[in-house]
Amino acid sequence: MKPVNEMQLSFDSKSNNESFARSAVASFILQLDPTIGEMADIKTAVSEAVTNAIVHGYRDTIGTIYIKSQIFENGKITIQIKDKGVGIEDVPKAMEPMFTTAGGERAGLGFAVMQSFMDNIRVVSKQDKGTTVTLTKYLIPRVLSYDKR
Amino acid sequence: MKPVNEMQLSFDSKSNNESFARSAVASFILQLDPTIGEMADIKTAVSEAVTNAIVHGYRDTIGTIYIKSQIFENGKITIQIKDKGVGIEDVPKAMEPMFTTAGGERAGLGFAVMQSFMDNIRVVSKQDKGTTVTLTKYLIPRVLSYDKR
Amino acid sequence: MNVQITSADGALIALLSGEIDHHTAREIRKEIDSQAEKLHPPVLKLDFSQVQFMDSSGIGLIMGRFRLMQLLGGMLLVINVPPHLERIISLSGVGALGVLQYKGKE
Amino acid sequence: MIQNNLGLVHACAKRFKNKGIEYDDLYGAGCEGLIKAVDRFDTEYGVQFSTYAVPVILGEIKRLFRDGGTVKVSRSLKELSMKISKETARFTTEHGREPTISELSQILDIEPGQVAEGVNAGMRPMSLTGASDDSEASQIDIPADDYEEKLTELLSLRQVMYTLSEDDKRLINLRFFKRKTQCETGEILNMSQVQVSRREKKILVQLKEKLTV
Ligand SMILES: Nc1ncnc2c1ncn2[C@@H]1O[C@H](COP(=O)(O)OP(=O)(O)OP(=O)(O)O)[C@@H](O)[C@H]1O
Ligand SMILES: Nc1ncnc2c1ncn2[C@@H]1O[C@H](COP(=O)(O)OP(=O)(O)OP(=O)(O)O)[C@@H](O)[C@H]1O
Ligand SMILES: [Mg+2]
Ligand SMILES: [Mg+2]
Repeated sequence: MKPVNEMQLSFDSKSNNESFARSAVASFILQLDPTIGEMADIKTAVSEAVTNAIVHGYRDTIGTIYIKSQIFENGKITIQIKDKGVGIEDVPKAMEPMFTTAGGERAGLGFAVMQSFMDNIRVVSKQDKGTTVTLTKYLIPRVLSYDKR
Repeated sequence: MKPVNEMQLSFDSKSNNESFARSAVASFILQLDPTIGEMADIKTAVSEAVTNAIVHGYRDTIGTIYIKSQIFENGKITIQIKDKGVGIEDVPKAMEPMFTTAGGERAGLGFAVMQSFMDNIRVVSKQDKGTTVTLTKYLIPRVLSYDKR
Repeated sequence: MNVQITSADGALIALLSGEIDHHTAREIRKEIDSQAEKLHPPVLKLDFSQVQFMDSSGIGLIMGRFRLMQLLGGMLLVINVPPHLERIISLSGVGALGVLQYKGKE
Repeated sequence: MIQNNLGLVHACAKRFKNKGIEYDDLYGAGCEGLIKAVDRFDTEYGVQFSTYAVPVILGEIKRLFRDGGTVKVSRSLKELSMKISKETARFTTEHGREPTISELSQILDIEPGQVAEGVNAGMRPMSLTGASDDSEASQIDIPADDYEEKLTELLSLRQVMYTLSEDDKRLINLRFFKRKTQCETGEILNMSQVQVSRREKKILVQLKEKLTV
């Protein structure tokens, strides 16, 4: 299926860009007229993925984070969060709730939250190449008035 | 001078992305703690440039619009809005207030608004190659909390 | 919807709201014009009190309605311009068309 | 079993602090989730208890946000933006300047990002000079030699502008749209300040005549 609308975003892996990334995705999604609950779900999940890219992916360095979001006619939304950082050694293990490589400071709940708040999550990672997290959500379908030009 | 923060954005030249583009830029400059008025000025100018890219640059086609924004330490902000559309034949003339090639519902005020609401505007255009508008504004420097990681 | 149209004392009143840009102006224009062309009101009032944001597309909207009302032999009034829109309105010079009217006197 | 895993609930609930729901409520919902998880868990699933329980706990907490979360964002933004414009006007009257986003965020007790989303750009405060609910004048009236008025007249004369010569158009453009002084304009156009002044007057008269026709 071809998306009816698409945007791409990239920014430095600085923690003051977390809220920017969230808001930017939110304003893109706004054209689907979501409910407060749906929007909160999406913002929460995006936040987790972006934080992971900053904290784990790029660790003590500053790299670029890439976000791509697509909207489909049936109300499906995908949001891809990509970094070119260290990558994840064992993805299934990393996705287990309470698993963290960051020791005491982190709870290891990020992936569990993404899973719980979105309809689908796909993680592709390669060591030293980076990580791509794709989040999918189906909003309650509603009449869209897309610009056909 | 090197920017302290930077973001890039691209999206389809569909008119329902106009509000997304200005909101995204607004949430990026949030870290400079702008006043309500400064924020409104920037949103208005961005809206003009994006609309021009949609209406004039890509006319009856759908292309991609690119935005790049940078923040500098002294409170300077630049926002670049780029299209790969038809380009402008005579830039000085196009920038004259009340000049429009669209007639009808267009006032020919877009560039005048950008000039008036921002501190500087630079337009580079080449026929059949596209147009890049660079907007600059100096915000009153306020305490910034940049992430130094 | 960014416009609500009512009529009172023979005048057609369009209450605009939200953000007026090139995207939303199109719908607003269609809505107003179809009503105005149907009813031929002596006065068309554009009420800006609920408008939060507007770029030059809003100015185009005003100028276009001015022209339409001239054509229909009526008059256009722009009412309740909130303070945050004063700058762009005055920059546009539509004031010289004699269409601006403030709250107090109507 | 429940006792041993209250830490899980705490970790999950902590995650959603400061999102508009009291910690106690988050914790309470999390506990309900934990109880459900304990009831349903079977060691034969072949996974650790925490792996099974966390999603159930998060699911319960998430429902808190769902309740009352069926209102459209667009509607709540509208309400927020009204609040912001009110607060902006009040602040401006009180302090004689516009508030910054962070000031509004403190006053309204919401995140700066949300303020920005609610602002929708337009919320400029009342101008301090011109009263907002001014009732004397029905038409906007500006002193004759005011720059703004000249601009106003000029712009409305769109078609008339096109009748000017290219040189005159440039002069008007520099003076009234670029806000250059007569001296600066003279320099650019290779004229003296006096010439600029004279020419400008002539053009304005000419424009006015065309306007009144
Ligand atoms: N983008 C990434 N690049 C490299 N490693 C990652 C990335 N995202 C996650 N990981 C790894 O997966 C683990 C689990 O991530 P998760 O978000 O679930 O927990 P956490 O980030 O450790 O803790 P929390 O999210 O609760 O603060 C991380 O500890 C890290 O080792
Ligand atoms: N990105 C662009 N690509 C091609 N032509 C452009 C572009 N931007 C502006 N122009 C040209 O410059 C002219 C002036 O632009 P300006 O924004 O000032 O007025 P307008 O778009 O015609 O009207 P308004 O902005 O008031 O609705 C346009 O009519 C168009 O011919
Ligand atoms: Mg995490
Ligand atoms: Mg324009």
